[in-house]
Amino acid sequence: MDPKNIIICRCSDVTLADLFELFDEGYTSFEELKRIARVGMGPCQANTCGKMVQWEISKYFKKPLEEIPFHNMRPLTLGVKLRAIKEAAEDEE
Amino acid sequence: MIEKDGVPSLNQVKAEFPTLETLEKPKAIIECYKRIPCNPCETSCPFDAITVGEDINDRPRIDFDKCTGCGICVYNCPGLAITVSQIKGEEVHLKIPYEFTPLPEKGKRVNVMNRSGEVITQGTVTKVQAGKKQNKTALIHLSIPKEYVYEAITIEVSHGS
Amino acid sequence: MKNKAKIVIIGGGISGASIAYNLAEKGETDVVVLERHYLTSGATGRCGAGVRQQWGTKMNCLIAKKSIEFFEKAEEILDYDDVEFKQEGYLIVGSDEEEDELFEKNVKLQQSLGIPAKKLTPEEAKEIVPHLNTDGVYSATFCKTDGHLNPFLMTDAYYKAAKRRGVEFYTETEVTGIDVENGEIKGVKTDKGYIECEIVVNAAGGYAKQIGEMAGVDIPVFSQNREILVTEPIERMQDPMVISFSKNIYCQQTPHGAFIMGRGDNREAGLSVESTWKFLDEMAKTVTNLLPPVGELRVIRQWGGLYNMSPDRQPIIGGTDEVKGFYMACGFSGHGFMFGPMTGVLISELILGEEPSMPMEELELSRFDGKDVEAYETNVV
Amino acid sequence: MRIKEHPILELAEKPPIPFYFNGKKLYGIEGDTIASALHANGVKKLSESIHLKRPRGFYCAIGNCASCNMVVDGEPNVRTCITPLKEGMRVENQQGKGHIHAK
Amino acid sequence: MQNKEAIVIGGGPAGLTAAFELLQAGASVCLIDRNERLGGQLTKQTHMFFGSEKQYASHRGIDILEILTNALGKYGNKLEILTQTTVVGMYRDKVLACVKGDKFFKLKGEKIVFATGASEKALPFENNDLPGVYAAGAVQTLMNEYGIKPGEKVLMVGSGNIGLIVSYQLMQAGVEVVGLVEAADRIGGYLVHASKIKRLGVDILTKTSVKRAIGKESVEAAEIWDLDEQWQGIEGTERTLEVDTICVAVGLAPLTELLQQMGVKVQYVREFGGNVPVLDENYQTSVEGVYACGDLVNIEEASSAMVEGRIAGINAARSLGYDVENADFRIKALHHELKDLRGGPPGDKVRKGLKKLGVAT
Repeated sequence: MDPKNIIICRCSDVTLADLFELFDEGYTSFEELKRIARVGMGPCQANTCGKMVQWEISKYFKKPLEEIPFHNMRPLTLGVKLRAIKEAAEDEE
Repeated sequence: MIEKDGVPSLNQVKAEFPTLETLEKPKAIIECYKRIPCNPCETSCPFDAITVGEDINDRPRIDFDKCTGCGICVYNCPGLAITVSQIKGEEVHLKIPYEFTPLPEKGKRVNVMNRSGEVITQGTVTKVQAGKKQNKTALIHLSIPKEYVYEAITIEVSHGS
Repeated sequence: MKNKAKIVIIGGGISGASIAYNLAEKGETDVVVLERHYLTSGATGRCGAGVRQQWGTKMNCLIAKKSIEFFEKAEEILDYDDVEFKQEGYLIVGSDEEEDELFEKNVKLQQSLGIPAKKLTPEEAKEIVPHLNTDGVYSATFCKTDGHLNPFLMTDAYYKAAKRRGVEFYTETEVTGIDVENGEIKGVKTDKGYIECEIVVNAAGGYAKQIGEMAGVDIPVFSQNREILVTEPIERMQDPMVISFSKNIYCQQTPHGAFIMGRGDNREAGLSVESTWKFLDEMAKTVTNLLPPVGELRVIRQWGGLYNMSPDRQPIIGGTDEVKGFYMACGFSGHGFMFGPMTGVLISELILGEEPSMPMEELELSRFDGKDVEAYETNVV
Repeated sequence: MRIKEHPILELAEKPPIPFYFNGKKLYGIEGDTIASALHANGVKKLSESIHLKRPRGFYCAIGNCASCNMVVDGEPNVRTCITPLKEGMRVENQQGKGHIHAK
Repeated sequence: MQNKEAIVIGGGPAGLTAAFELLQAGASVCLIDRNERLGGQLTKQTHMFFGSEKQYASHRGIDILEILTNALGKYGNKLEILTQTTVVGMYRDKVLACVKGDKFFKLKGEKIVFATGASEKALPFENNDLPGVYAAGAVQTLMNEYGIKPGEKVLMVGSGNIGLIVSYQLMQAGVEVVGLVEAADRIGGYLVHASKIKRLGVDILTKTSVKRAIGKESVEAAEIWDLDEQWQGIEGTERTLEVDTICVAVGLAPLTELLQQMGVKVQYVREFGGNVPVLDENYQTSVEGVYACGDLVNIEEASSAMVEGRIAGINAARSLGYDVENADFRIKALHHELKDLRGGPPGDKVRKGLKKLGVAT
């Protein structure tokens, strides 16, 4: 299979080939990959790619999945317009 | 092998059948080959012919003496794993569950399939039960040549158009 | 893991990586960097990614200016593809006459140091950021060579350059103690083993005080949670960072397209980096007022990070007579990322006994000795 | 591609909803999301990915994956798989990250 | 910000039963679901359920949904239902950030029951992002909620119950299932489901996987290949199937983002496909007053989810100070139901996973 055509992160267009390259460069954790390649940092918040990234790390470094820490979960899970947040805050005042 | 392709072996199938003499009366054939947590066959049978028992994961056992071949278990089985068979002369009368549209009409000739999904013969639809009781799992009555008693399992789906 | 090194740097953020690089570049390669999680997992990776020279003290201006000069050539110097450095300016907007006076003073200072900052009318500010709401804006300042820099990539560039020169980095390695005997550094205890060393550099960001305590040095800093949010990416619509001290906000669009913004709400001292809904509310109210169209963007993520605050809001860079071999690069008060290059230069000069590139008195810990110091850098969000 | 008859589900006839896709008038039905209406009209490509410009359609259909983002009435990054279709909506393939307009 | 006595997040099988138990005990409930209709996966489940009468076995999922929602009906004055509402943020002070359409609002709950379910995993293969490559749940949504066929010819990937059931549902919708591939050496789901599609002519190919999707703007074909003992594709075994849809049913992962945002203790359990909250025997998480049930705590059938919802609901009601009739007896009986449902071979994985969490089974 050609890893260049395998999309891991749809939001940031990160391919499996990109991940392999990063693995070879020494990035071994999800958090590092997020920061260097923006994998999992898009609007879907790693919802689609998260498990695939974890799996690929596990396979590449031959470590059990249990030892691959999952990435940090930060709010929000779905994009919300700043205007909507402002309107709600003003309504409450 | 059923674990690999979903097809039970002939021996597995035959083990669920009563003797051919017994089949002169309609009997339910339960093809539930693996333990799963499920017992509507037991609870739906008005004649107490089917037993799953204390452990809901046990495979159902049927008492052919009690089974009348009414077919209630057929449309109550979530796995659509029960049929009713009866040998009448040179023919087998088969009741199968069917959940496709359109429903075949009485008298229609239909392609009959085996457990591998191959057309093995043709049969005639003799009755269609699709009332409220069946709750959208119609009971199709078929008449097919006797020799297919262990093979015939369903009919080919026709989508009308 | 090495069990012996000359220098151990605690903290894998921009400061630690820059110090390591500068030491190695000058030939001192017996250096280990310890990072509790992954590189940039602390304040560096949580910062607002802005770099500016418009400060209110001479010291901060100088450090910032020299750091920007480095950033301009960083890719070349460190042999790195792209650190996403974009000099599209910082637009600082003020609300009243009082702030205007401060701007006047600051710009004069900045210009005297060769920083190309200038004062603007609200109308001129609007020319630079057309969607700026100038209601309530009294005046502004702008410096076109300020801008944006990707903290992850910049740190990565330092990390790789240092690594190529022989520095070792141990991530997921937590410092549990520092061995000091007769006022001298002997080694560092970690959860992965002991490292014997002569010199320890405290570049632990938000945890600098705790590291100081391990060495028996009382550093007058405290940490505070500061929150940030980021939006979905959008095509380019805002060039400079827009910042206001009186409105307590900063907001810029990154080269990638996402808007990143934060506030400087004063919080209790502590080590929590919790995200709060209150921040979300306050941020939304401020930014939609100052930059109305940004209100149409969706927030996709929020987080918190630590500002390590010093009494005068200027960094603490230097050693201490109390413990020989213990150096500090902390108390950056929210701008440690943009000062990264000079932090590395100065600490390496001190360790290697070179003449410092700038006067150090105002940066040394001893400046606080017996004094009640007030925050005199007030230009902080 | 709408299912005409179904053995289990009752698919009631629903009133049509006109909308525009890339300027072309199409019809969905009441109860549709933007993505379901487009799919019923045979439209599978909803956007182009931001860097590699790969065609994208929906993937999860429940608002998780952001793969179905489109420009709707001028607004980019609308998750069309969970946004109800409304009469007269102007839906366009999203190319790039999109532009916003102040309201 | 509105204060609520009890908030249930997720109106699927677990959430519906949890809400019912809370209401029956006398509590006021705010039930939140992101879809237009309550029911979660039940809204798409046209097949009959397994289990026993206690879990409405032999009823179709869509009919069970009606039973469960009807049961809520008589508590109308104490029940507030917020549909098309997504909880997007969960903060440490038990404040929920919610979105409904264009509106954003916040709620605070005294007790919160999480029943957010699971999301589908994706699969890495060439052109896995091509339009026409859909998650199985998406295909179900399209067919059973909107009455739309995903395509005319489908390749199903994965032989768990979801892959098998959705294959059958595709056929019911008049779509041809060209084949079903499974990477493991045996079928993952119930054999009765497998036999049901096999006898209708669907080829089930174990130790086989999808290598790539082919097509310009959407799927025009799929290339599949055999896998070796290391689960790697074997060069030279590729063959092309003419399909316009590739349906991915390779498992579920619990949706624990919100719990993790508020700092609930979670543990990675491979059997459950991801991080799951660590619970006490009352289905309470590490944060006081926050409960969890259903697929979110372990990937199982909806029958078990309904039972777990009841346990969590009863416990949440008790912690609010309500007297639940026969509570101890009922909870014991419910645990017994779970034990029954998990007792056979399909429960092996669940029991193994629960054991890792220190839960007695």
